[in-house]
This record gives sequence, C-alpha cells and structure tokens, in this order.
Amino acid sequence: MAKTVVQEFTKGLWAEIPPFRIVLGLCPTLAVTKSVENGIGMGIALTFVLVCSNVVISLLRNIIPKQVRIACFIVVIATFVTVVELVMQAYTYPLFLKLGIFIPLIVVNCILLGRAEAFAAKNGVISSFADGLGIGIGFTLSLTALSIIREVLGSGTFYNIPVFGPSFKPFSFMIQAPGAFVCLGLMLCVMNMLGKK
Amino acid sequence: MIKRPFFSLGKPKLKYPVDDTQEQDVIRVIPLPDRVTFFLEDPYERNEGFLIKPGDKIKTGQKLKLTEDDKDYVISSVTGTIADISQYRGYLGKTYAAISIDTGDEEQWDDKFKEGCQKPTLENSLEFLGCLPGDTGFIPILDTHPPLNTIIINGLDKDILVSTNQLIVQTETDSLKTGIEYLREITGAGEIMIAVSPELASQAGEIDVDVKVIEPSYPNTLPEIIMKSILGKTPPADETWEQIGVGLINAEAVVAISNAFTKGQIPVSKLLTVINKDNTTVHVRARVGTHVKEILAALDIETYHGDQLVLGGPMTGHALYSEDLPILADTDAIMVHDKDNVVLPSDCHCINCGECVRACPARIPVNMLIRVLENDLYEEAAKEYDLLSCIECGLCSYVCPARIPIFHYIMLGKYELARIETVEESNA
Amino acid sequence: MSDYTLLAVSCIFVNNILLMQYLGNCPFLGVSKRMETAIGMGMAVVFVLVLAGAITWITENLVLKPFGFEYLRTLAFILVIAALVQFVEMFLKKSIPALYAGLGIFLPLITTNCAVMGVCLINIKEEYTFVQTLVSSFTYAIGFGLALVLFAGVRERILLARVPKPLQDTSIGLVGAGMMSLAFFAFKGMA
Amino acid sequence: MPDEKLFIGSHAPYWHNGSSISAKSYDTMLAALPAVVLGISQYGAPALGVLALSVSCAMIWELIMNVAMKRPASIGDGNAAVIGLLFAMLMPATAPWWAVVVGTFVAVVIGKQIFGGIGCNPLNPALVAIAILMLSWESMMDFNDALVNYDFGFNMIYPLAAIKSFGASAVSDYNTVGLLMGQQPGGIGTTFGLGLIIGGLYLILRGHIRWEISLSFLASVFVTALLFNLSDPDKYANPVFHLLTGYTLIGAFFLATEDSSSPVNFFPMLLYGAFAGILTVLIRNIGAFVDGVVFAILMMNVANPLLDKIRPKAMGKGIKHA
Amino acid sequence: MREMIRLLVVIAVFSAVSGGLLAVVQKGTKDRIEYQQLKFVKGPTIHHILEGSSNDPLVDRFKLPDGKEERNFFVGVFDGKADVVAFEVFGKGFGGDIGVMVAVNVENDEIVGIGVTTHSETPGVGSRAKTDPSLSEQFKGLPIKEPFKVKADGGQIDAISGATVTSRGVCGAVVGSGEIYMRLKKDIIEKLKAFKA
Ligand SMILES: Cc1cc2nc3c(=O)[nH]c(=O)nc-3n(C[C@H](O)[C@H](O)[C@H](O)COP(=O)(O)O)c2cc1C
Ligand SMILES: Cc1cc2nc3c(=O)[nH]c(=O)nc-3n(C[C@H](O)[C@H](O)[C@H](O)COP(=O)(O)O)c2cc1C
Ligand SMILES: Cc1cc2nc3c(=O)[nH]c(=O)nc-3n(C[C@H](O)[C@H](O)[C@H](O)COP(=O)(O)O)c2cc1C
Ligand SMILES: Cc1cc2nc3c(=O)[nH]c(=O)nc-3n(C[C@H](O)[C@H](O)[C@H](O)CO)c2cc1C
Ligand code: SF4
Ligand code: SF4
Ligand code: SF4
Ligand code: SF4
Ligand code: FES
Repeated sequence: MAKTVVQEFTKGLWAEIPPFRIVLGLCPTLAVTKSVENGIGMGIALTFVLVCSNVVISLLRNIIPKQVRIACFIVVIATFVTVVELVMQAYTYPLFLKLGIFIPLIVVNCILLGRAEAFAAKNGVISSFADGLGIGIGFTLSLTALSIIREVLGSGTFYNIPVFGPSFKPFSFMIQAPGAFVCLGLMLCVMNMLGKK
Repeated sequence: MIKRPFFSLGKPKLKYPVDDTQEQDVIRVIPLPDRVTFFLEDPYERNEGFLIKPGDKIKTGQKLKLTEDDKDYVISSVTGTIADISQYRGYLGKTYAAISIDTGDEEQWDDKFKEGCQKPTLENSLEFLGCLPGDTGFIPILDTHPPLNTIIINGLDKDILVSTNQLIVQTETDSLKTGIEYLREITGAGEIMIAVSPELASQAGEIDVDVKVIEPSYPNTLPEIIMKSILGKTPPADETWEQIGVGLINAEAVVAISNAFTKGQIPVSKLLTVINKDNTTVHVRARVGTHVKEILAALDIETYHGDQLVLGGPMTGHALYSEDLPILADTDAIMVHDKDNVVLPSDCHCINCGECVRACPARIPVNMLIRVLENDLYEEAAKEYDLLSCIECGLCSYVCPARIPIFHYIMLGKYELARIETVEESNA
Repeated sequence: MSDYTLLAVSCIFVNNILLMQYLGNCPFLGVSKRMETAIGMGMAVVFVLVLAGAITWITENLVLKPFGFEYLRTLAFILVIAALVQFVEMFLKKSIPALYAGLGIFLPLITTNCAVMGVCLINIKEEYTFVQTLVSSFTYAIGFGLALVLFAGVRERILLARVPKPLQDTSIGLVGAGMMSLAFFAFKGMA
Repeated sequence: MPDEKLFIGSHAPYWHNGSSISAKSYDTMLAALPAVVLGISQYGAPALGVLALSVSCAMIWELIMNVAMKRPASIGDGNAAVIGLLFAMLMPATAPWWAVVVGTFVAVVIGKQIFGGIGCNPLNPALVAIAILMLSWESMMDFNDALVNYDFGFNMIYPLAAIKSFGASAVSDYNTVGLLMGQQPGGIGTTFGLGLIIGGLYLILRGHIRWEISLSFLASVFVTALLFNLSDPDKYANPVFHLLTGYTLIGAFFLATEDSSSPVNFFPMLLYGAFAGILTVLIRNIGAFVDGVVFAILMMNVANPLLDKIRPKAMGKGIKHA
Repeated sequence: MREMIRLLVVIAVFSAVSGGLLAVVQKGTKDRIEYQQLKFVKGPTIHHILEGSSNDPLVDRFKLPDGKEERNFFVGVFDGKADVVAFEVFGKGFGGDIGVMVAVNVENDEIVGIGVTTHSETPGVGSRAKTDPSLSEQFKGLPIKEPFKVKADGGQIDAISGATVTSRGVCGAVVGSGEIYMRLKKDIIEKLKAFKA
C-alpha cells in the first residue's frame, strides 16, 4: 500500500532520521555541530538543496535516460548547491565562512544522491517533496540536537548566549574533533536504545 | 596445585615432582570388580540391531562390537553377563553406547585370538589389538599407506604426576624388548626409538633400540614436543602423524603386544597411577572397565560431594561427575582433587595480559584465539589464529589470570571445526 | 624539499583528512570492519585522489579562473571527478583486471566521498601550485589510508569485544574513531 | 546410576597457577605506593583528597555501568581502582573535585566500559581521561599554573615547560638526584622517580608487566633525546633529563604497559615501546604539548592491533610434507 | 553510437541549463557578495585602522584602475575632512600571501595605520601579525615612502619573535603600498573631493 504524503514526510523525522537511522552524511554532522547556529544553518542549507533536487529530479524522472541518471542527478544537485552557496555568501556571509567547504561538499553528501536514487527517481513530485522536506528537517533536527549538546557543554553557551555562571570552565573537548565522534557515537547509542517506534 | 612463584619471569616451569616415599615397585592389584563398563562410539544413537544384547554371556578376552560394519570394538576384561546397553553422552556431547557386564563366578578365556592368531602379523593386529591397554591409537599406526618408517615408543607420561609408562620401562624391560621385536615384524618400520626420562636412560639402554632422553618437565613430554625434540620436525598442524610416516605408541601398549602374542591372551588389565588429594601417588593394576569407585575403595581414598574426579592428569585429564564410571583402556591415571583446590572458570573477558602467549609451546596467539573462539568464529580461528596448531597442553588455561577456560574453548573449537568439515563433505 | 616534507607531514598526520578535518567518514565507518576491505579502499583512494587533485587543479586554473567561472567550481569538480572515476573504472577493467578485482568495488563509492572532493577544494583554497597539489593529494590520501588501516585493526578487536547491545556497530565505531582522533593529537604542532 | 555424591565437572587443566586479575590489580597499587606516598607527603591533604575521590569515583562509575549494562559487579577485580589511582597520580594536587569526577567518568565509562569492560578497551582508559582533560582545561592541567601556590624550596617550574620555553639552558636549574627524589613539580604520583623505578622493577619481577615494553620505551626515549641533544645542545635537553621528568617513568612502568592496549608478542612489544619513546621526545621537542608521554602512548595504543599481527609462526603451521 | 550521442546530449543540455541558471543567480548576487566579503573579511581591519572616522568607509569607497588591475579605496573622514584612504596590498609571508590594509593621510603622506586582513601563517607564530598589534603599531605615523625593513635586515621594524618571515612580508607589503600610493596619488586626491562632507 502506498504511503500517504504525510507518512512520507514524517518518516524522515523519526523512523528514517539521518544520520542516525540512515547512517549517511556523517562528515557535515561531525564538522559543523560545534555550535547551534552552524548546525541549524547547515541543516537548512541541506534541506533546501534536498527539497529542490528531489522535486526537479522527480519532475524529470521520465526524461532522464537510465544510463546517465547519476550524472544528471549530480548536475541537478550541484546546481542547487551552488545556488545555496551564492545566496549564503550574499546574505549570511559569516555563517558561510564558518561552514567553509562543507557547503560545496553538500554535493557529495550521500543523503542527497541516496534520496534522488532511492526515492525521487521513482515517485511523484508531491511525494518527493514531502520526502525531501521530511528527511531534510529530520537532518536539521539531528544536527540541532547534537550541536546543542556540544555547544552547551563545550562552550558553555547556547546560540552564543552563556548558560552557566562566569566561573564555569567549558568542557571544550566536546567541540574538538574527538569530541565530535564520541558525542555522535553516544547519541547513536541513545537512539538505538529508544528504538524505531 | 603448583603455585605461581612470587617472582615470576617467563614461562611457568612445571617439573614432574619426584616423590621419594612412593613405593615404586609395589603395584596394588585391584580385586575383580562386580561390574565393568565399556564405551563404544555410536554416532548414530541407535538402539537396536546390535550383535550383542543384555543377557548375553561374555568371556574374558571376547571381542565386542555393536554391528558387523562398525570399526570400533572393545575386548571384554571379565567373564559374565551383559547387564545393560545404554546411551552415554561423553565429552563435547559425543555419543557412546555403554555396555555393562556383571562379572560371573569363574573366569573363562575366549579362544578366538589364541586359535587364529599365533603370529604377530598386520591382519591379526588389526583384528584384535584395537584397544590395547595403554594406547588406543594403535590402529592408525597399523593402518597407514604408505607404511610408517619411524616409530617412537613413549616411555614417558603425558601429564604431570603420572608415572605409568615410566614404571613400565623400569619394571618390564624384557617384555618391552619382545614387544619391540613384534612391532617391527608387524609394521615393518625401519626405525624404532624409545623416549625416556634421564633417570631411566641406562635401564632403557638394555633395550636394543635408539634411546632418546627427554627432560621430564611439562610440556616436554607431550607427543608433539617429543617428536620435535627427537626428530627435529613438528607434525604439520592439519595432518596426522601417520601421514608423514611417523607413529607414536606408549610403552605400556608395546608390553601389551608382547604379552598378547607370547601368552595368546590379549591383556585385559591396566596399570594406573592414582593421584591422591595430597598429590601422593600409588600404582594400581585394574581390569579395564573397572569403576573408579571400586579402585578408590580398594585404596581407602575418601571422596566427598564437590570434589573433582579426573581421568588422566591435572593438565589434560577429563573430569567425571560420578564415581560409577569406568576406567578406559587408555586411562593412565586417576586424580582425586579436593574441592578446596578446584579451579572454577570465570566468564571474564581476556585482559590481554599475554601470559598464555608466553606459556604456549606451540606459539599460538592465544589472546586473539580466545577472542574469536568466544565469538564462535571457528573457521577464522583455524585460518588466522592457528587453532589447529594447538598441542593440547592446557598451559594457557593454567596461567590465565582471568581464568578463562581457554583449553575448553580450544577443544570445542576443534570439535566444531571437524563437524563443520564433515557436514560440508557430506553436502559436497 | 623540506617544504614538501612539511606539507606531507601536515597532510598525513597533523591535519589528517579523516580524523582532524572530518572528511570521508562514511567510507571510514563503512569499510573498516575488515582489514582487507580497508586496505583496498585505502589504495583506491590514493589512486583516485592523486588523479582527481591533478585534474581539478587543471580545471580550476586553466578553465574556470581565466574565464571568471569560479562560481561553477562545485558543478565542474563533481562532474570531472565522476567522469574520472568512470574512466578509471573502465580503464582498469580492460587493462589491469587484477587491480580492478582489488579496487573495483571501491571505485563507485569514491565518487561520493567527501574526502576526494574535499581535498580538491582544499587544494584550490590554499592556492597550491601544481606540484604542491600533487603532494598534498597524495599525502592526504596516504593519511586517509593510514587512518583507515589503523582503525580497521582497532575495529576488528572491538567486533570481538563484549560491547553492550545498543552501542554495537556504528555507535561504538564512532567512539573508537573519536579515540583515534584523540590519539592523533600527538602530531599537533609538528608541521 | 549416579548416587547423590556429585563431582565437579569442569574442564582441564585442573590446576591453576593462582594468578588472578584482582591480585594483579592490588599488586599494581602496591607498586604505585612509594610514588603516591611521596606525593601525599609533599602536597598534603589536597593530594590525598584527589586520590581518594578518584579511586572511589572510578569504582562508583564502574558499579553504575555494571548495573546499567546488567552485568555482574566487577569492582572486585580492582581494575577500576587501578584506573582511578593512576588517573589521580597523573593529576596535579590542586585539581578541583569536578575535574576528578568528570575525569574518572571519561576513564571508566568512555574509556573502558562502553567498549565492553575489562580487556576490551582499545586505549589506556586513564590516559584517555588525562588527554581529554588536557584538551579541555589546559591551565588546570598545566603544572606551572596549577601549583603556583606551592613552594617546597626547590625549583617550582615544571621542568618540561622550562626547557620548552628557555631551551636546554634550563636543565642546569635541576639536579639529577633531586629529580630522582621527587624534587620537581608535577602530577601527584609522577615526580618520585626512584619510587616509580622500584615499583616498576617490582612489577617486572612479579611478572605483572611485560618488561620488553618498559625497557624499549625508556631506551628509545634516551636514544631519541640523545640524538636531539647532539644535534643542538643549546635547544634540546639531555636524555637523562628527559628520562626523569614529566610522565616518562610512570609511563614506562604503569601506562604503556596497560595490558589491553599493548602488544603481547616480542617484536611488537619492542616496536611499541620504541615508537612510543620516539614520539614522546618528538612531541616534547617539536610538538605542541609540553609532555609527550600521554599522546605518544595513546597513538601507539591505536597502532597496537596492527603491530601485534607480527608474530612467530605457530608450530606445525604451513609445513607441508610430501 | 546514436544512443551514446543521445546520452551526451542529455547531459550537455542539463549542464547548459544548470550553467545558465547559475549565471543568472551569480549576476543577481554578485554585488552583494562583494560587499559582504568586504564587510566580513576586510571590514574589521578597515574599521580598526580608520577608528574614529565619522563615516562608514565600507560605503564610502571608490575604484581606480592601476595598470590592468582595479583597486578599491576606502575613505576615512576625520574632523569633517575626507583626507584618509585605505587600500589593500599583498606581501609574501611564511605560508602564502599576506593581505595588508594600509591607511594613508593624503595631506602629509603619513601612515595612519596598517592591519593584516588575510593570511595563512602558522597559528600562534605568524598569525600574531594579525592579532598582536605590536607589529602594526610600529608603522603608525611614519612616512609612507620609507623603505621599511625588519631589524634583522638592517631596518627599523622589530619583527615578531619567531616570525621574521611574516614580519618581513608585512614590511614588503607596506613598501609596495607606498609605490602604489605615489603612482595613484593624483587620482586619489581627485576622487576624494567627491567625499568632502
Ligand atoms: C557536565 C556538567 C555538569 C554540571 N553539573 C553541575 C552540577 O552538578 N552542579 C553545579 O553546580 N554545576 C554544574 N555544572 C555547571 C554549572 O551549572 C556552572 O558552573 C554554574 O552555573 C556556575 O556556578 P558555580 O561555579 O557556582 O556552580 C555542570 C556543568 C557541566 C558541563
Ligand atoms: C559532573 C560535574 C561536572 C562539572 N563540570 C564542570 C565543568 O566542566 N566546568 C566547571 O567549571 N565546573 C564544573 N562543575 C562544577 C560546578 O559547576 C561548580 O563549578 C562547582 O560546584 C563549584 O566550584 P567552585 O568551588 O570552583 O566555584 C561540574 C560539576 C559536576 C558535578
Ligand atoms: C612549525 C614552524 C612554523 C613556522 N611558522 C612561521 C610563521 O608563521 N611565520 C614566520 O615568519 N616564520 C615561521 N617559521 C619560521 C621560523 O620561525 C623562523 O625561524 C623565523 O622565521 C626566523 O625568525 P627568528 O629569527 O625570529 O626566529 C616557522 C617555523 C616552524 C618550524
Ligand atoms: C602494571 C599495570 C599497569 C596498569 N596500567 C593501567 C593503566 O595505565 N590504565 C588503566 O586503565 N589500567 C591499567 N592497569 C590495569 C589493567 O589494565 C587491568 O588490570 C587489566 O589488565 C585491563 O586490561 C594496569 C595494570 C597493571 C598490572
Ligand atoms: S593448550 Fe594452550 S598453551 Fe597448550 S598448545 Fe594449545 S593453545 Fe598453546
Ligand atoms: S592469559 Fe588469559 S587474560 Fe591473559 S591474554 Fe591469555 S587469555 Fe587473555
Ligand atoms: S556512498 Fe560513500 S559516502 Fe555515501 S554512505 Fe556510502 S560510503 Fe558513505
Ligand atoms: S567451564 Fe567449560 S567445561 Fe565447565 S561447564 Fe563451562 S564450558 Fe563446560
Ligand atoms: S558525508 Fe563525508 S563521506 Fe559521507
């Protein structure tokens, strides 16, 4: 039985939430979650690209020849990534500087190609839109959660606002590279304990 | 038990303790038991269609077989009536048929061997000498293609505190000589040597074969190490000795061959070392199949609930859960182990201390082996971590501070591997 | 020469692509469960990354820059890399089947590997010369391979350990990677 | 058939040499005692407080994890206590209580328990904790900052920091015997060189640690430091100074030798110790950290599984007879 | 073969459409991006060296052709007089080019201030040229025509310890700025007239 559009949307929020249930797109997850601002920014950027590319690919799915579909998907994705890149430079330059090469790297993020191949190439526009939006928001939520933990413990701030008293010395391990891995690993453990439902 | 010395560098040194007080030449003879039991391998767990059944009269020296096709047989050690044939599940879940015989009043000898087999030939030996007291590994030695060129007679005992074969070399030198002559005739082996401990070297010199002296500290007396120190080569891990033309046989079995052909009667009793709770030893002679209980009773050794009863020595024996189990043709020793000294295994994970690796005479990476075995990865254990090289000395378990039953895992691994191979072969 | 040595040390250890720059983590966690696959992937990355580094440098400096098309960099690079991987795959299949048998299955994975694209972008961002680009691509790839192989060793043992159920597999893998990343702090400041 | 008298049916061997994990752990703590006692006598109550808190916290974390993971309590094996003790020995006496709580949590839970408990840790848990604390609270772990309020009548500048900033000329401010007798600032249990050496020899003789690792580590620190020293005597300190300062001695005997994360075969042990020693001196002389022992050992812990693949051929393996 | 061509055509069309779309976006965002880059990359430095000016130098800027290049000049209004310009020059550092913003008073040809904008020097060593004012402060008030050199080279500037190469690069950049300034002085004064407040 085909899933409803709502189901396509909600699955990305829990049952298939990346990067926990679909373990893809780890690099940006690890790299940008030092602060909540970066995490949300990255999530929104990726969601935009994902929704747009899902819609376009779904629209064009019948024109794209099978043999070159990956190349076509890549072109579509790269186009939207570049759009995001330009727009971010124009309007949120400091964020763009912080996210660095991880914005252009959205182009190789496995989530995008994965959704294009596994979903948009086979489903209608509305479902693909819902799928992209759901997965994108799920990804954004994950990054936000992870970045809250890392920023609060590692910098002692939340969205750059101090949350502890002035005598608190932040546990800056959390915002360094090893902390990123450990924190994501432990979060994955928590997600495993919570189960799929 | 032998405690770890306070300062300990390097490998454990397990000397064979020499006990001066033991009466070396006194061998206590255990009276004829009321009942004996034999085990015959029965992988099919059958119940009927056997050649023998309860109520059959059996003579001493009679050959007992389950069916005509079976290779495995035993020689009855008493005259009497079969009381029961039941299933018995042994080590690693192997299945056996246990045949119990109630001893009759008068001893009668079966004549089949005497009539047909005066000459020490290959056929006769194959037919009757499959379960000689002292060594059940005689058939593989005979049944090889091409025939063996080297036979090593083991005048030493595999395990610590056991001195059965040593006593044989000491006391039955003449029979040993005759036995070797017969052995030569039967197998046609060009080279026969005997391995003995230094104290017995001069005595063994009277025998007309090459004498090789082995330092009697554990695990030097294990077959593989004997072979390595005598021949300078080790058996390949995945082949049998016989495949490379070498055979090993215990001194007691050689004496048994001699007695069989000289007297026309297959020997039915076994020399044993009994190790008491305080590690003192006594030598006894008992009919094969005698229950352990009777032997202990004859020696006035008391046992209690929770003690350990081991067939064999402290390093390689098998524990029995009941006294009502028999000694077998290849049981060299019985060890009674006080419950206060029982070593209980733990289910702790390996802490990677490396003691086992240092102790292992076969240079096996035991620390990794135990990890894969715990995860049931038997094929990987054999391929990557040298499971098949293990010479079954038990030293790894002996030294393990985590008290992991490593040796048990290894035996289980070998057994499972063999089973997997059988299944694959039958599928192929 | 010592400049290049310093660059190499920096790329292999100090700024290790996986453990310090967070690039290429999906294959890092994906193929590190067994030593053989880790070695295969490591070699494939070395192979492709050097070629990709060279070809993207050429694309940038001979095509994009002179015509002021820098904003098309992302699009151009990904297409060039994808085409390169395709080409390498076809070439290996035909000419060196033995190598293809070893690396073949890893090649498609590489197209969408952040490490490859990431290093190409870093080369441009750092404005490396062509030779520096070759050195940096090669040594970043070596660093990738080194981390992958070391991690495979650690992971093989973790797989045999009694890891609690919810932590098994990727979860403990990530924590292990964190521990490795911690250990790589040893090289901080050396280049 | 069987009567009610039952015998214990375990597997061979029926003898055991009597060693056990707990004996090993308590011996390790005994071996650490001389260095710990000197630390307490120097720094007084704060040092005792850190030690006591650390050991007890480590055991509590272990117990909590046992319960959480539904496993039998394992604090009896003494491993958690050893981890707590070694962690405290590496800390400055002034460490605040919360740092000890966080540190022991990292060591026992992140460093060991989540990998499956004793024997499963890929890295030395105590060092993982110290490393993470070093990255997080630099000035707390900096002995010059931390011990600024102490004055024992000897030079109170952390020796390794001194040579890092002032070059080898700083060496002359310390005398060798003084360093050996603990007349230097440092971790609670890391300064008393002689005590650590005695403890180390005890552990070696008792067979609890693998001497190959300790020896090759010390030898390689010596040789590498000597080479640096010869190349530029003004800049790089002499090898003996490197041996007696920082975490070198505790590293050689108590940290590098941690069982689970170090090799067991002969050559790998030598390589492991040698590389750890080289890396230690490299970090001290040209790296970012004042003392290199922590990260050098952690790095070699990571390489351990690979190194330990170098091993002798097993008996009978690969021999083919015609 | 025909199939092949068809596939290539599809990809070509995709790429072309994508390129076209991106060209449009790029055109639309170009000016903003330029401003943002100025604001976030050079802005802090400019504001720092032109501290106390009554205008926004990022808004009050003009361009002048210099040979093939175009240079940006930022105007500083002090005491109601627009007589200070700042512009960026580059010197060779330890890890690559160092961007140095130099502000000159056109009345007396004296340096008002300098500051490092971009660099790739070693963190903690060469990077102090940007963060630690001890180097840049030395240039304040000196005539721009002077041949600045570090003391190691027989000049007047104290190098940052451990970062002679970086310091030398900064000096070189300032010397270069003098040359540019002298070359374009006439045009600059001309342009400045437009900003007289
Ligand atoms: C992991 C973690 C746990 C904390 N737990 C506590 C706590 O149990 N009690 C506490 O007072 N502060 C805790 N804090 C931080 C304090 O909230 C913070 O230091 C406080 O606001 C500053 O005032 P204080 O120094 O007087 O506590 C914790 C911080 C972290 C990172
Ligand atoms: C688990 C735990 C973690 C803590 N982590 C931190 C920390 O990371 N940084 C910090 O400054 N204080 C930390 N604290 C300490 C408290 O926040 C608070 O600073 C302390 O109660 C008072 O310290 P003070 O005496 O130095 O003011 C922690 C406390 C606990 C219980
Ligand atoms: C790791 C490393 C990083 C360095 N980074 C810089 C740098 O960023 N800027 C610089 O001018 N020199 C740098 N140098 C070069 C040395 O500091 C060099 O000795 C210095 O330029 C000479 O100046 P001095 O005489 O003040 O030491 C670096 C050297 C090393 C080994
Ligand atoms: C000499 C010695 C040193 C040890 N060093 C450490 C150590 O540095 N860190 C640690 O967590 N445990 C250490 N342990 C505890 C040891 O790892 C534990 O008993 C098991 O062997 C764990 O694998 C040490 C034990 C011994 C005997
Ligand atoms: S039993 Fe253990 S010590 Fe003995 S050979 Fe086998 S693995 Fe090695
Ligand atoms: S002796 Fe036991 S604990 Fe030690 S390495 Fe061997 S198996 Fe592991
Ligand atoms: S395609 Fe590559 S990057 Fe994506 S999940 Fe697989 S391995 Fe990771
Ligand atoms: S310890 Fe070994 S022999 Fe004993 S019950 Fe367990 S598996 Fe069987
Ligand atoms: S996101 Fe970087 S490799 Fe997958």
